[in-house]
Amino acid sequence: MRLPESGAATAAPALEPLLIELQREGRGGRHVRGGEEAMAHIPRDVQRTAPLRLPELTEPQVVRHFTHLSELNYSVDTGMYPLGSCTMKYNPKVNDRAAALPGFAEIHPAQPDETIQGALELLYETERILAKVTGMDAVSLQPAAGAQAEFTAILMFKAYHASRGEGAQRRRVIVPDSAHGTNPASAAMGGYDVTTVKSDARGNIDLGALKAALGPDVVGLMLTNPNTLGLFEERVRAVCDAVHAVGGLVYGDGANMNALLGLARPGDLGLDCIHINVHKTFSTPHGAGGPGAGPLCVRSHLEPFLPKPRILRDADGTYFRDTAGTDRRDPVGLGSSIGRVHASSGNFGVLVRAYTYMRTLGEEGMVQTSEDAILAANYLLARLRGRYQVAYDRTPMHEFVLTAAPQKKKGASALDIAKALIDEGFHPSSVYFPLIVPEAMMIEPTETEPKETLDAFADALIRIADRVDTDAASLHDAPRSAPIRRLDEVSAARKPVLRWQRPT
Amino acid sequence: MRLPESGAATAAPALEPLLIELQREGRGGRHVRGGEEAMAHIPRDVQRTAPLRLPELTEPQVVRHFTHLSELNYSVDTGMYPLGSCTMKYNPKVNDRAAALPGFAEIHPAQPDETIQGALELLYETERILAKVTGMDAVSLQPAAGAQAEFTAILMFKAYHASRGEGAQRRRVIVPDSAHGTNPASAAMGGYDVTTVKSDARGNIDLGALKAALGPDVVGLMLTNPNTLGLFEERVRAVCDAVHAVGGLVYGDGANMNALLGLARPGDLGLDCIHINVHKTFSTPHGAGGPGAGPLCVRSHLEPFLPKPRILRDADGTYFRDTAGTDRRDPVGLGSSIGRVHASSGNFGVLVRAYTYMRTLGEEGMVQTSEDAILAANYLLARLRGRYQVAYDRTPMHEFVLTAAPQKKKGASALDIAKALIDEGFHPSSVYFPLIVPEAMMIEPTETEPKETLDAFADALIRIADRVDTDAASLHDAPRSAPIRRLDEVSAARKPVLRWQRPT
Amino acid sequence: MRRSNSNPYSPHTNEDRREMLAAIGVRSIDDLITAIPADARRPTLGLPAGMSEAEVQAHLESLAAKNRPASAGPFFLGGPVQRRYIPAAVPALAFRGEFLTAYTPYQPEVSQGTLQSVFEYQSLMSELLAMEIVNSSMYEGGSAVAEAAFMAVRVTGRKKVVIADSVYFQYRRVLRAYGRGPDLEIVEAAANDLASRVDGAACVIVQHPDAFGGIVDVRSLVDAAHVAGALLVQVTEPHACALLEPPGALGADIVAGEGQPLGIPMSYGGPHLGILACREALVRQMPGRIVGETRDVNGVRGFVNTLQTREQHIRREKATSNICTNEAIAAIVAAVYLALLGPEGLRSAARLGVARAHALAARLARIPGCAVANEGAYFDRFALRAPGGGFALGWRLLREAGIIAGDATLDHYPGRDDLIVQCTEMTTEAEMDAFVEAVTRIVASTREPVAAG
Amino acid sequence: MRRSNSNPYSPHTNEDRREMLAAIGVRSIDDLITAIPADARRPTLGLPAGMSEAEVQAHLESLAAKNRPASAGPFFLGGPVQRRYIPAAVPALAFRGEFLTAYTPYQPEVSQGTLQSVFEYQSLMSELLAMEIVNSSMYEGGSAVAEAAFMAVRVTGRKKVVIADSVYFQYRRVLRAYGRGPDLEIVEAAANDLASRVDGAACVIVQHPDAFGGIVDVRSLVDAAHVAGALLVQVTEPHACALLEPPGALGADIVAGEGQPLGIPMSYGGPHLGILACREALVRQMPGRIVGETRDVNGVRGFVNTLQTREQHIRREKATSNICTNEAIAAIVAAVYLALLGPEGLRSAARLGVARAHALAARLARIPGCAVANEGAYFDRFALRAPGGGFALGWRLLREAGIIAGDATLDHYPGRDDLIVQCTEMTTEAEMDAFVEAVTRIVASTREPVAAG
Ligand SMILES: Cc1ncc(COP(=O)(O)O)c(C=O)c1O
Ligand SMILES: Cc1ncc(COP(=O)(O)O)c(C=O)c1O
Repeated sequence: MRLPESGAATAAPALEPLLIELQREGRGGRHVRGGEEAMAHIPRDVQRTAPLRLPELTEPQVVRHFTHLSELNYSVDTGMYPLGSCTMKYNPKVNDRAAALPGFAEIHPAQPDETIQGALELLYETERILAKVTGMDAVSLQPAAGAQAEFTAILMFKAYHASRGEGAQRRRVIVPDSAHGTNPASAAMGGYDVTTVKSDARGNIDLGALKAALGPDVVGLMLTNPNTLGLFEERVRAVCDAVHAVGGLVYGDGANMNALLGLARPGDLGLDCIHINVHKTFSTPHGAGGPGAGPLCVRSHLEPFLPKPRILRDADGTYFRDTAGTDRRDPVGLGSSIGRVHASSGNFGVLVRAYTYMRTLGEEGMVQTSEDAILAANYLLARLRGRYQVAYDRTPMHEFVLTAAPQKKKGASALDIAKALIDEGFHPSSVYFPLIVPEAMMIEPTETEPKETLDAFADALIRIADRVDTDAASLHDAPRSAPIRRLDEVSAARKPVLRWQRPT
Repeated sequence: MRLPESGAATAAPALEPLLIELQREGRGGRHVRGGEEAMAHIPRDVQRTAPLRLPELTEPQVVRHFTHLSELNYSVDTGMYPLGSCTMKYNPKVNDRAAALPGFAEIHPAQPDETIQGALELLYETERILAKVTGMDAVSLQPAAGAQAEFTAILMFKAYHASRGEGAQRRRVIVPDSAHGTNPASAAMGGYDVTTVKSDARGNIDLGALKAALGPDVVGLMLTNPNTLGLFEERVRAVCDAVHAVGGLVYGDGANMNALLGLARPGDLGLDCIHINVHKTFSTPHGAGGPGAGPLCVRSHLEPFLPKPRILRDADGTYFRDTAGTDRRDPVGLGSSIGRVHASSGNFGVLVRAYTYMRTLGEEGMVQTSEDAILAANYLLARLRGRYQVAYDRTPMHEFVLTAAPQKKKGASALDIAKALIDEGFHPSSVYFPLIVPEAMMIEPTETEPKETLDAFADALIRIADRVDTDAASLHDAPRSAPIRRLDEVSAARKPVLRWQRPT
Repeated sequence: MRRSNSNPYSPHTNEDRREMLAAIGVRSIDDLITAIPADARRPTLGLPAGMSEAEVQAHLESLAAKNRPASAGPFFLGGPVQRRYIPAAVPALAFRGEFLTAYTPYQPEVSQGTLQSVFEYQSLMSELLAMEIVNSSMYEGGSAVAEAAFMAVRVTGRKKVVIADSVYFQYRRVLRAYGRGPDLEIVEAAANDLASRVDGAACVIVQHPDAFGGIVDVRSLVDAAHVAGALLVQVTEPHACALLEPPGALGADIVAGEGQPLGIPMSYGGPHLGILACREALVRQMPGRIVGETRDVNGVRGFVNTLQTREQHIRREKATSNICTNEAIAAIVAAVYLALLGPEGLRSAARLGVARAHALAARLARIPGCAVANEGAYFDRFALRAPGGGFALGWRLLREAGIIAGDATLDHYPGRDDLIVQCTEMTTEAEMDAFVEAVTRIVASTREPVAAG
Repeated sequence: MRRSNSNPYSPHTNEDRREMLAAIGVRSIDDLITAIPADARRPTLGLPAGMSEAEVQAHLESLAAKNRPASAGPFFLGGPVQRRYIPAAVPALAFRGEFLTAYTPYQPEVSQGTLQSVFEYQSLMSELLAMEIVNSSMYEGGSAVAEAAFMAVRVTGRKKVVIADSVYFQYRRVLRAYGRGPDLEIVEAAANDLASRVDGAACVIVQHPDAFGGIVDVRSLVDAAHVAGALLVQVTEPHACALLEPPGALGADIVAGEGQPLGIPMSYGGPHLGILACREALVRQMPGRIVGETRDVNGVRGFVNTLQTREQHIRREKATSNICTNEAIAAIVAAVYLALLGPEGLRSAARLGVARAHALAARLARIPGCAVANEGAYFDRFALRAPGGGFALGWRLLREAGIIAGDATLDHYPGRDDLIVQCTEMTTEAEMDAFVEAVTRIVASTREPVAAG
């Protein structure tokens, strides 16, 4: 419980002082001390002359400061997070404890293979499970997040086409208009042009428009299935066939895999590869924005281009990195591999959590996870359909998208509704995404919310809809129950203050 | 950040539902599973037939429930705790981490000595440090708290007097009227009568009254120094001499040792023994009420009566329990020892924390601790003296006692002022203790609060004093900013509801 | 020049200190401690110098490394202190700073987290024990048993306490020490002789399951006690209560025991959790804190410490006990543990201990010369009788196989030389294999001379 | 009959499921997934059955036990990933559930904890690096370097990137892979040849202290780069910046590096913390999230994600990067770490590494045939040259003495066979003694044949 008692003077009324407002010169703890003799070994002319004005605080002050700050956060540990596309499911504590074991937390990526057999076995098994879940043949655990997996795949597509002498010819990546922003951004980082294809009335890719966009210059298609409307691509195979017909490849954005565990394998649907956001599907904590991990699962024709090092298993059951993580066997070239996208082997600590979770679930648990995720979304939609307009009204998978366009006409935007949800005790849903839905409200309850919580959330949204009908303006100053009111984002961007200002 | 969204129906308006209000039959996690075959080994007629109606919840629900509850608490980690007599100093995190090391947390009290040499060494060293700090000769770490140490000492006094053939003769324990409630309660548990001696005008024991109370039937005196007024007993040696003169013993209540570290040793002042509240003086967390540890430090004439097992060091540097914790060498009798007051060797996990803290401080750090504790109390008193009446106005040690009697006349009691402090962002001070001060407000800032926090606290109390002068009644409905308003303690005691009521 | 603080948690700069001394109106700290006799002032303690956190952490790690934790090899100790599985969420929740660093909830408006959690502990434990009243904790099992006896003494006005010798030896020792206070007459007897000793007793104290894991007929003892006007105090264990008829259903008046198995680390015996429960009629004699439900001025449900007129801070020498600081955080740990496991999880943990104990016992009994010494049925531990005696066997198991075997009864039962072997859900097949293999080998080598003679 | 959930975190009872299906108006889940091609529906994955938490914990512990953690013996690896002391308060605070399980702070009203903490990270890092702008984190050092190069390419419109071969090999590898996207021309050269290769370059990338711990003259490279219209990207390490003139003072335009040493566990290389900083003028080309200060409608200070028009969710293919999920919690860890250590603590940690590296180097250099291979001054690591080569020496140190010695340069510098030995405040005297003793023994045995011939 937080009461503002620090006694520190703040530059402005504030929820909590800044560290520099709490510090005092001459204060400080004693976490590490010594080494005075070191300075004799550092040439005078390279020694620091710039002042090192880090705040000087005691541990008690630091503990209170960050404890206070933490209590200002909404989190999975404190409430439901209906964020569409984010799969904010519960993050099991045992996963965190496993990752913190000294045998995992205190090992260095450059250690010899024989000193990290347990880590290599865990990574190897993680790859195998992911391959089975996605129906792919090979996996790289290097990408630190979904977006990096997308970029990695784009680089692999480039290498693939180049290996077939079509490198120069293929310049365009096709992206549906419902795609997440990282898709076109990743394609652009790959040096490619982006062609956007519109969606049809049922929320699928417009197959006609796709075919029209296809040609010999196409690198491939970036497909999210279920897509960001929460809808399963009804002609997914036809879509993949069309792309393959022109020699293109199909990238799977796996952000929505939480709908498909044990229900469908992207590999069976014609995709050439797919990434997994383990920080969504496999329950690793979002960490207030990160870290995540974005394993990239590919079919065999793309395997030669995967990042190095790969993790392999010897006949005798020992595990090793095909380049010992150091490319010793091949110090300069990397064969057909695109190389490395991560200085180490990826976000190991996140993968330990995901592996723990996957072993906890097992096959049946995976199936139930997606079944319950779909069940929860469809139940919520059933409860809300009467009071909100559904963007594309067909059976969704694990999430669905409403449009607040009708409410907007009455004077309350999706943003107003989002802020009103805070006063109802809930984190807002995703809003204004996907871009193709005006006043979009994207809702993903996940499988870990009890029915009574789903009902409370539905009741809240319905109360808000009623308020919009009777007094839409009353939403404009929501939230009122949060620690702080709406913030001035415009001047934040116009006159950016990006670090604390010292009283000089 | 807590928003009440669980969706659970509560029997009454509530800050947080009860576990039974959150549960649903058929729910539950999978932390431990199996063993079905066991029931075949348990005779039918002794198997449980009574329903086992524990709530059925998922881990996510449990996590949110207790996270919400935790955020309703005030704590050292969230703010200053000016509780007199409680020494609510900062609890260093490294102490907790040390106690959680598997080498400490996963050892069993019945393990053979050779498998716990590190633990025995830590306990042995802890005893030695405490002996040096208190100026005593021997220590028992068995008592789980100060009160148990008091009772242990009373039992030892009994054994001591019996060993001198005076067991039957000595029936009375003398306790100053300023003493903490545990002192007379401990004496009574020892089967003794309690004689209360009043304090004099300077807040010392009234020496005349003491002498009048002394006699051949006296077991001893229980002395708190500095006493609960925060005042050092000015004639401590004369007091001890008087008790010794009639063959009595002087027990030291060491709750206030935070004032004496490196500044004075009770053993040098004439006391025969003293307990330490390590959960006060040596920074171990109070744990919302416990655990603590109450090491008992004694002079050599009391050593033979200390609880068993003792921890000893062999010539070869190995450590052992003189009875291997099992009295193997002496299975029935215990010599002159009073036996055990704890099934194991005391609150080891608490002692690990205290040892870590004492080694962190070292000799200089101990001295500075008490110096700063005394400095903080005297500074606060200097800031408040003008606006509040001081009970016994002489230089206090680490804490001081105000009386709100003047404010009471104006219509605001010490309790009202305490509750008003909550609205100012502070935990209240101790109130109505010691009993000899009307409307007592007992304030102990400890050494870990920054000056600016001490100033903010003084400012708050002064603002409250001003409010009392202008509008005392306005304090009656304080607190208003806490999670909940004043509670009806009378009906809680009249119609006790001591466990949840199941909807049957 | 800045002098860094020798207490690293002290926030004061030298300037702060100067300002504060000036405000007080003294020149130095010494002016504030003149009440201390001059010749006793500022003694040299002879302590080592302070350390940085990095240094002290390394030092503590080196001490911890000199201990052999249960996880380091086969482990069969148990009894009042048990190696149990602790779900990851237990420490993650119960040891949050807001719980761990809070004081006793004397100010309920800023302590609802503690108060509701402890209220839930009382409620959960009351369900498990089938007892009406549970207090908010005692120090540990031993003092809980002693305080239970004191309760009975106050209720009956009698000073005789009859206790079964199958109650944990440590508990009987604590009872004896506590008994020295009010000069209690303490009678130890075999469980089946208790009935004959009950005349004039304040209470009969029996443990079920007992120190050897044995199943005890509590009901008939309840009757015998009540006929004699004595109370029945049952010592028990929380996991056992999930599978065995609970004390309340057996007719116990008071229940005492150790709550450590409910998610609390063994930590060489403490801090643990003293469980104390009783029938509604005895609540005013209950020692320790009790949390009750109430409402605030707006009718909002809240919780407070209640029935405080039993306690030392109000009643002083007339209080029901001197206990003040208790084991509140351990009660919160137990509440989180029980909430996580639920009925099925708790039963499973209990069942796994029982199943493994019986599986292991069966394998050991097949070793020539070895036998289970329990007369009747047993729960999740048993007494192993082996050639050469349990004490010697335990000694060799450690030296020769690195196995921490059970507790040697010789230590507490002169003339009886068995090993008490405890199993829980943490006992693995590999541990049991190692144990059986080692006992087989050692017993064989012990028997040779016999065969020779 | 109750069927317990195969996903233990699922709250639904069968009755819940029935009610929900009924409300939806379907009979079963299968009615909700008809869009999936029938022949692809419900495949068998071939995964093992689920486990209880106790089982999975035991399984993970068994895997962890197959690794050799740094704490288990002498350890001298380092470079981008370092064994550093982590104060106990760091995980206790940064991993509180409210931080760890929060989402990206897109809703500032309920995310002030995250936003202020990240703002403080930006501020602390800006002080340490003496750079005006620090973003809220990149994935790790390698991609931070690559994104720095991309920034320079966007700023200058040039596609040539010159990088010193004394930059960590892994970083150069990541840059090469990233460079395949925009088809960058990447030129690797020795630090002292860089100036001659700068023509037409978007940036010069240099590391100080470099992969061998070497002190590099950054200032002159800044001048050379600026003369050629190129930007200077400095790769550096946070602890070094406490003692060495920081990048901002040396004139660097962009700074990239690894923040793991700031309280983040090594965890086999991730998750870590990519540091990316730049001069104010370049802020609109900065990738990733940036937190800024603002006010709410009542004038209360608050924080928000700002300058978002740089980001993919707004600008899509025109964004400065595709990064979305970043390493926010690692930034919060670093903020807590820096707040705890303060200037004196950070300097001490850095100094201890330097002091021990030089003490160890001096002792090793006394061993016949051994030498420090660094030409100039070095910081807290150095290149050890030994008879028989560093690779073979490292191999034998592990096999024969259980020592995890430094990184073998042979792996990244064909023809150069040294060991890069890193020291930090965690390096103990005992480790150094063991290292010197083992090297002495091994080198002696290596030299014998030589002596013989
Ligand atoms: C549909 C979709 N694609 C891609 C991403 C990017 O993944 P990450 O944030 O792990 O880089 C996300 C997550 O925000 C997403 O929702
Ligand atoms: C003066 C005094 N004596 C004795 C005690 C009792 O100590 P404990 O609570 O550790 O049993 C206390 C603590 O409340 C106290 O303040």
